[in-house]
Amino acid sequence: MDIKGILKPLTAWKRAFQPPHTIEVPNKRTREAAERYRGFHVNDIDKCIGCGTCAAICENEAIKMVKVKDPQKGDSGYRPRIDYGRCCWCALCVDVCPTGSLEMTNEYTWVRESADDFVFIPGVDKIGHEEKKDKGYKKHEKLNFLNLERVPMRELDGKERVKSFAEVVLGYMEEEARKEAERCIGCGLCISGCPARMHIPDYIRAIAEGDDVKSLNIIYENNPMPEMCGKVCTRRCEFECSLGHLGEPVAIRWLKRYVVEQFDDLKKFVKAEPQPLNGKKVGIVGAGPAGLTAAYYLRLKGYETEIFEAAPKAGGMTFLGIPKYRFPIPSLDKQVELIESVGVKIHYNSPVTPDKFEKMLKEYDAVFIATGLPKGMSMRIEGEDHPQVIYAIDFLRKVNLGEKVEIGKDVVVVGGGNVAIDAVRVAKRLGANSFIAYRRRVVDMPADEEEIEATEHEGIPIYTQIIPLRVEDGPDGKVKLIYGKAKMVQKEGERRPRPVLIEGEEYEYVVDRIIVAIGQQPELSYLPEEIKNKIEMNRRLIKVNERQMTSIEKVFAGGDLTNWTADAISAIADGMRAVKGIEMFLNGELSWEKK
Amino acid sequence: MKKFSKEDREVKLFVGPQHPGVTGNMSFEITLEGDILTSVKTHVGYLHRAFEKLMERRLFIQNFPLVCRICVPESDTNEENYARALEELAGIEIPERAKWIRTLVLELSRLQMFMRWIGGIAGTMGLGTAPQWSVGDRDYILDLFEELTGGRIYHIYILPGGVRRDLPEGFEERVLKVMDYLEKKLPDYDALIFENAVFKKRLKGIAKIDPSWVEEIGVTGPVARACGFPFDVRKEQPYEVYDKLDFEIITETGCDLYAMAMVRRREIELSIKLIRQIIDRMPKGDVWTHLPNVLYWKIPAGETYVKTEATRGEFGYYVVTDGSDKPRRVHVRGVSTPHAYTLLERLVPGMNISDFSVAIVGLQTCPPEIER
Amino acid sequence: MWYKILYAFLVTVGGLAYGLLLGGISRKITARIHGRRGPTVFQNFIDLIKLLRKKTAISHGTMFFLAPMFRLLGGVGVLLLVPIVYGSSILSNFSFGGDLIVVLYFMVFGCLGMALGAADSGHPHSALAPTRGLAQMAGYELPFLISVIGLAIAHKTVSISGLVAAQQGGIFHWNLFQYPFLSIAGLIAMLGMYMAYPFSVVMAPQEIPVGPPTEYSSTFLSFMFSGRSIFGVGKYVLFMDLFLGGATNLVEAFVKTFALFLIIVFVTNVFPRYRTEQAVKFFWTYPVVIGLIDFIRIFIK
Amino acid sequence: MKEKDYFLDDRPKKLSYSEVWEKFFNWARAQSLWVIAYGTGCGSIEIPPMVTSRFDAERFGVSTVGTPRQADVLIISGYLAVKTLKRVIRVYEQMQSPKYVVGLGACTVNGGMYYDSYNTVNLVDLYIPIDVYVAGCMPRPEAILAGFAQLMKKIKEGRADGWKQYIDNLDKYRKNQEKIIKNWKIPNYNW
Amino acid sequence: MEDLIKRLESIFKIVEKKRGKRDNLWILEVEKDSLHAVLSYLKDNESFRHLALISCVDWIENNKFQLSYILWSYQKRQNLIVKIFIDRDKPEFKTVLNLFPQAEIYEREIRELYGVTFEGNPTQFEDFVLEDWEEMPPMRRDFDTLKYSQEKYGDRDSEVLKTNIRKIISDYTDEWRRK
Repeated sequence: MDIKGILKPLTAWKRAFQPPHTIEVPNKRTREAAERYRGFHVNDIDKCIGCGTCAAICENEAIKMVKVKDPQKGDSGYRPRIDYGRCCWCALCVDVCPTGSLEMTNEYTWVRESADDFVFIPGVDKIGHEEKKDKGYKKHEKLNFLNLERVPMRELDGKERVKSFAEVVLGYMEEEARKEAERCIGCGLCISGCPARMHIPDYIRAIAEGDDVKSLNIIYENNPMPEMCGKVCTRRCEFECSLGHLGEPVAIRWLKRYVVEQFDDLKKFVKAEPQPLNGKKVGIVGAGPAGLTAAYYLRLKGYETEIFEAAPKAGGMTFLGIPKYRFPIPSLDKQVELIESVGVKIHYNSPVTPDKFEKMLKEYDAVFIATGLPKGMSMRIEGEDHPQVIYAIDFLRKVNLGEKVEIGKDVVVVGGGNVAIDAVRVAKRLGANSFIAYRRRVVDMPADEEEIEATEHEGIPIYTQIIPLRVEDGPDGKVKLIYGKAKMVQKEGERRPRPVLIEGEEYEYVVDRIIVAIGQQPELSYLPEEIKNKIEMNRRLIKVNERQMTSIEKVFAGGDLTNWTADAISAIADGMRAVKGIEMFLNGELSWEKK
Repeated sequence: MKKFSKEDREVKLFVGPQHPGVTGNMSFEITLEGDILTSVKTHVGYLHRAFEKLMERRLFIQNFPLVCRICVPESDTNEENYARALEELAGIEIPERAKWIRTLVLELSRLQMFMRWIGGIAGTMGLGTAPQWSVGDRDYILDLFEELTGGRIYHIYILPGGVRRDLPEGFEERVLKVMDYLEKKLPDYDALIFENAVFKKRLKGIAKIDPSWVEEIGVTGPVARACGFPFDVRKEQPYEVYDKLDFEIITETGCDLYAMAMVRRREIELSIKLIRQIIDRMPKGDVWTHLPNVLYWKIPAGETYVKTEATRGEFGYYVVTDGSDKPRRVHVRGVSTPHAYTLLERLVPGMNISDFSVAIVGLQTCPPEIER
Repeated sequence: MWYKILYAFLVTVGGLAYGLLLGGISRKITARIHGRRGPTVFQNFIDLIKLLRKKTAISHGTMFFLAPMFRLLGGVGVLLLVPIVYGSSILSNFSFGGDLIVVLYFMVFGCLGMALGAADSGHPHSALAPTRGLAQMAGYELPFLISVIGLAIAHKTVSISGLVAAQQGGIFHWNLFQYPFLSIAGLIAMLGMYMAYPFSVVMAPQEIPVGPPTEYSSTFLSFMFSGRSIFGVGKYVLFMDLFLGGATNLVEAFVKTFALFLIIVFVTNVFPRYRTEQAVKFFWTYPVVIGLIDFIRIFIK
Repeated sequence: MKEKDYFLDDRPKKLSYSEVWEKFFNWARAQSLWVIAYGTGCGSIEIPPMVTSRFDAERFGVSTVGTPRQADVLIISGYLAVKTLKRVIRVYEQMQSPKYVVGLGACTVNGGMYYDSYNTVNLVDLYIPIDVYVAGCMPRPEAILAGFAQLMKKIKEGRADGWKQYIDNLDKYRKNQEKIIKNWKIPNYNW
Repeated sequence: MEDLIKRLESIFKIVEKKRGKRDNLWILEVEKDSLHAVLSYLKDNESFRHLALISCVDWIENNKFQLSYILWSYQKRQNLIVKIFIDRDKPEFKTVLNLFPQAEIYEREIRELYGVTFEGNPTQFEDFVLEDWEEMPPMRRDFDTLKYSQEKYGDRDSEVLKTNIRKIISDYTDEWRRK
């Protein structure tokens, strides 16, 4: 008999004299779960952008996006509604949230008597779990299902750049592009940023999957000048990118550029099959982005399109205004070639005169004017008509047309927009010690941050809070720019502080050239007097409706001529809208009477 | 006088699915002659959730909340297996520290499962104190899990590319504290359970396995090791960092339930030892490598079979991919499938009905993994 | 003696309350061994009240309904026949000359009723339990009978009051010290009688769901429940009278029965259960052999 | 011979008690909840911790019993496979009134993560009435205890009448059940 | 291991051999008629005595079922996946029960979930996990489990839960679609 085995178990009685380790929940105390516990969701409703990534990763379809406010740019207005009859507390949604707004508390008790109660919108509905926001499962910077770091773009070194007009940005290699495209979560918020509503997530997905041709064709669905966009677009899509909230946005522009750069001969790969001509004719004035877009898509739809362009090349401001180190000529030619290949007729060196315009109105079923803003704005100060004061737009045009431009040693560029920076960088490349003088602070500059950075790399100083007062003759054939200092005054109800001149102080720059880059204005001299008087203007631009119709019958307008953003992608968007408008007009769905 | 035929003497009886002595929901159709069993038929399907079907229609990353529920009490083994299969197919290397943390989690998971099992086997024989102690003490391990992973039972902690979070501050000390506590408790368990005269009497000589069945049927884990077969996936085919740890395979030669119990009893000590080693040798560094975008993650076509040593034996995942973003087929090798069917059918004839549920718990059949 | 009936009623109610209380205390002590707090000591009362007003929507044979009554009757019978306080006119109950034999009969009666009811309930598991219960009864009855008959022969009486009277006069006159081996055999048999672990295979929820009362619920279960409590108290009193020298007042009775109760609790929490044949084998070897030592000694004397 | 199904043939009548007695018994019912030890899904993994020493549900009179006849509470711990549903209904109907059902976890509310599985039921309340739901996957033992506290409150207030609804709307429930369970005959290997 | 494959190739026709992505895994495809001989050879002569799993994969686009037999050799410490393809329209095969007793249950599972019958397996038509199943075998690729579930078990919220934010955004931004 196993005496030991019978007696030993009796030692278990010693446990009876030790205190019990029962946790007396819930009657005597409450027990808080661990700091990392995956409890109920909380959502910072203002931080959330409604990108729907949480709904996409939820394997249980527990998350439904519901509308809580009107959509805005970069915010769908939708917020996740969580069904706790589905949720499995895996917290994948927390880890994937691109803004970090969706989190979990460490609250775990939720008892209800009805099964319908287990649905709520975190952050909107109050169920009592919201107060303990500080503890629970939170996003961790180390683990992120999203790749927040952009693949860096290779660029020419600053010192190398200024020696020539070689392209500064080198473009992605294939591997880099795939890796960058991989990052996109496909939420589609970027579409709200893009004026042309390009199918951004789709073509990025195609790149990630290695299908460049598919990607190219998706791009060509609503942008006939992708390489231009890929190089010089103001990329408003990237500002809406949901990855940009915690990290760097997807390099949408560079990816588009990568795709188009893969193909030397676009005609082979772009599936552009124009429909047979339907007998309607559309005349277009100006072969800028808007004009080319309209011409291309109208031709694809079977309309005969003809463009009249004053310059020897198509491209408008993208040809004449953008420096070649940003957008080389061959890239432009490639795209124009494709546009011409579908049957668009472009008459180069044929500026439109009032007579010709009247003829066009008779000859064509519709006329689209997209002549842009070819004239520089004046500073409206004394001595501005000095011969050594030139407008940036004229300066750039001359450089791009290959004319010899004498600018001397020292050049000041007045202004803070992209044009100003283009001008100052071109001047630098022409061998001048150029610099920028701007009325406000650097942060207020409307130019792209990237461009401003580039000036730093290239050793171009930016002087700020400078208000030009007058221009005078200087010594040794130079010219003097007299200016005053400004102080920034924030006024009630204004978005940003405005510069106010500090009276009494006057300084001067003595330079060879003063380049004025404070804005542009349209040139409408080709319009007949009658039309010019009749056409409705919106300050200095032509007023159009959402179908790009002007107040003159049969005349549509678009591009910089009609919109204030004055960038290429908006022009393309105008072109696209005009296509739709013209098509509807020619089909009789739209008429000026009904307008 | 009328002679009773065999059929007349036999009684058909059913055990489960709702049966306090059986772990999980499965039912057995048993035939009795008096108190002696003559045959058994196992029925499962009460927990069938069609995991393998559901996984085929979810993204790779979305499968993780599913896989951890395949074997409910031991979720980490599933996660690790599936993650390792995907890493193998996609060619992902994970950081060294992540491997160590995974091993730590796996060992903690084995430890808690063994603790639960002690309660199971003793509770089946009516020793109510044992489950009260062991499940209560197991809860301290669950607390550790909660702190580390954010969940008590379903951790979803091991993902392809590493583990989800690094150890919280001071976690190592707390693990060691719990290990000290458990080590201090082990003699009490021995006195109450493993050296208990009644316990020994009930288990010795019951469910005697013929060692030749082990390879023939595909028996693995403690059941095989109780027959003197030194088979342990951790040694045979080391995964994560088991090749860097010092340990010996535990075997017993009794071939009966008591030998199985003693293997598991010694595995507890081994697990504690391994956890101490892991804490001791764990390197510093990253715990996570970036995956490709999980929402669109595609894995090239291929197939693989990976396995780990779960508490019950060889837990395998057969994963087939076809180059899309969802698995083509995931087939889970439930460890106890041969135990619950082929082995049990061979063991049962001649067994007393009172020993039946003890034998089921002793073989550690786990229905969720059999039927998925 | 109509007032005796009133007293008997009071004793029954008191016995029930005491039995339920002991059950509650047992649960509390068990909980402490488990390392937890446990329910209140009055938990069993609440359970009983709840069971009383549960609806029953099952019908079975007559025996099924009668079995709890048998059980209750057996319990009440034992309690009412055994003198609780020696010498008290009220609390010596219906004790009479040959009551030991009747008590032994009542003890079996309760179990048999149980077995009948369980067999009638038609549930295969509860049908399995009586075979085990009866087998185990056969197991523990042998040492118990050896012990009781040994005492009866030693003291030459078959009256419990007589046995108690014979043990009066100091602690060393108790049968526990007079005939220690008989007492040990009797107490081991008591473990079996109370179905304490390791002899609990009759009520093995893990091996066969629950055992005899599988099909019982609500009021029937509450009768069974109270029957068991009263039966338990009756048996404590009986063993107190047999081995611990009875009691001369109520306090002494409480203390002694509580001590017996503690023995049960002490053993029951730390052992798993034996199989039926192991239990029977155990009863027929160790307690029988131990009991026989004193039995032979009595004969030789 | 046609098998006699006692529940179906003799439909239980409604109980009627006087108010005071009802309150007293409700109090007793709330304090003594016997749970049938039937883990239908993965939620049963948290029931052992709940009834053992760390959380000790017996403090509230919650204890487990092995047979449906004696049980008051049925815990639907998570998903219900079709095969289990059949047994659960059987168990529920074997339980004696008054009886209560606690639904644990997301699966009982709206299918949980198995919402698209061909073998699990999505809405448990179509088949048996559920008194208290506890959210979680799985609910921690503390949450389950909170669920029991809520159930006790409900019983004490006399609102826990899921079993009465089941009797009143038996036809509705039966119709839903029959939509899924084609063969009511339970196979011979279990009841 | 290469030697083993060579020996096998000298006896049987190996349709395709492939090394797994780790060292101790080989994947062999053999012709379905020679499977039993291969398994028997591997079991008796090459110590592959542990059958870990029998699995089935539905290649619906090729109209084939793939049967995989996963073997393990304790001596060689090698995993071997032997696979065959059978016709999807005629899902029949012969059992390996005579070689591996536990194959019974794996084959029963495949029979139930894929509808592949195994000649010679006596218990294959018993229920494994399903009861009263009337549809097509559920693990086949053309069985739509979501549709089945919604039709049979319902849904508390019948709206389509996944919302396409991209569509919302383009609806909102498509100015020229506005009337």
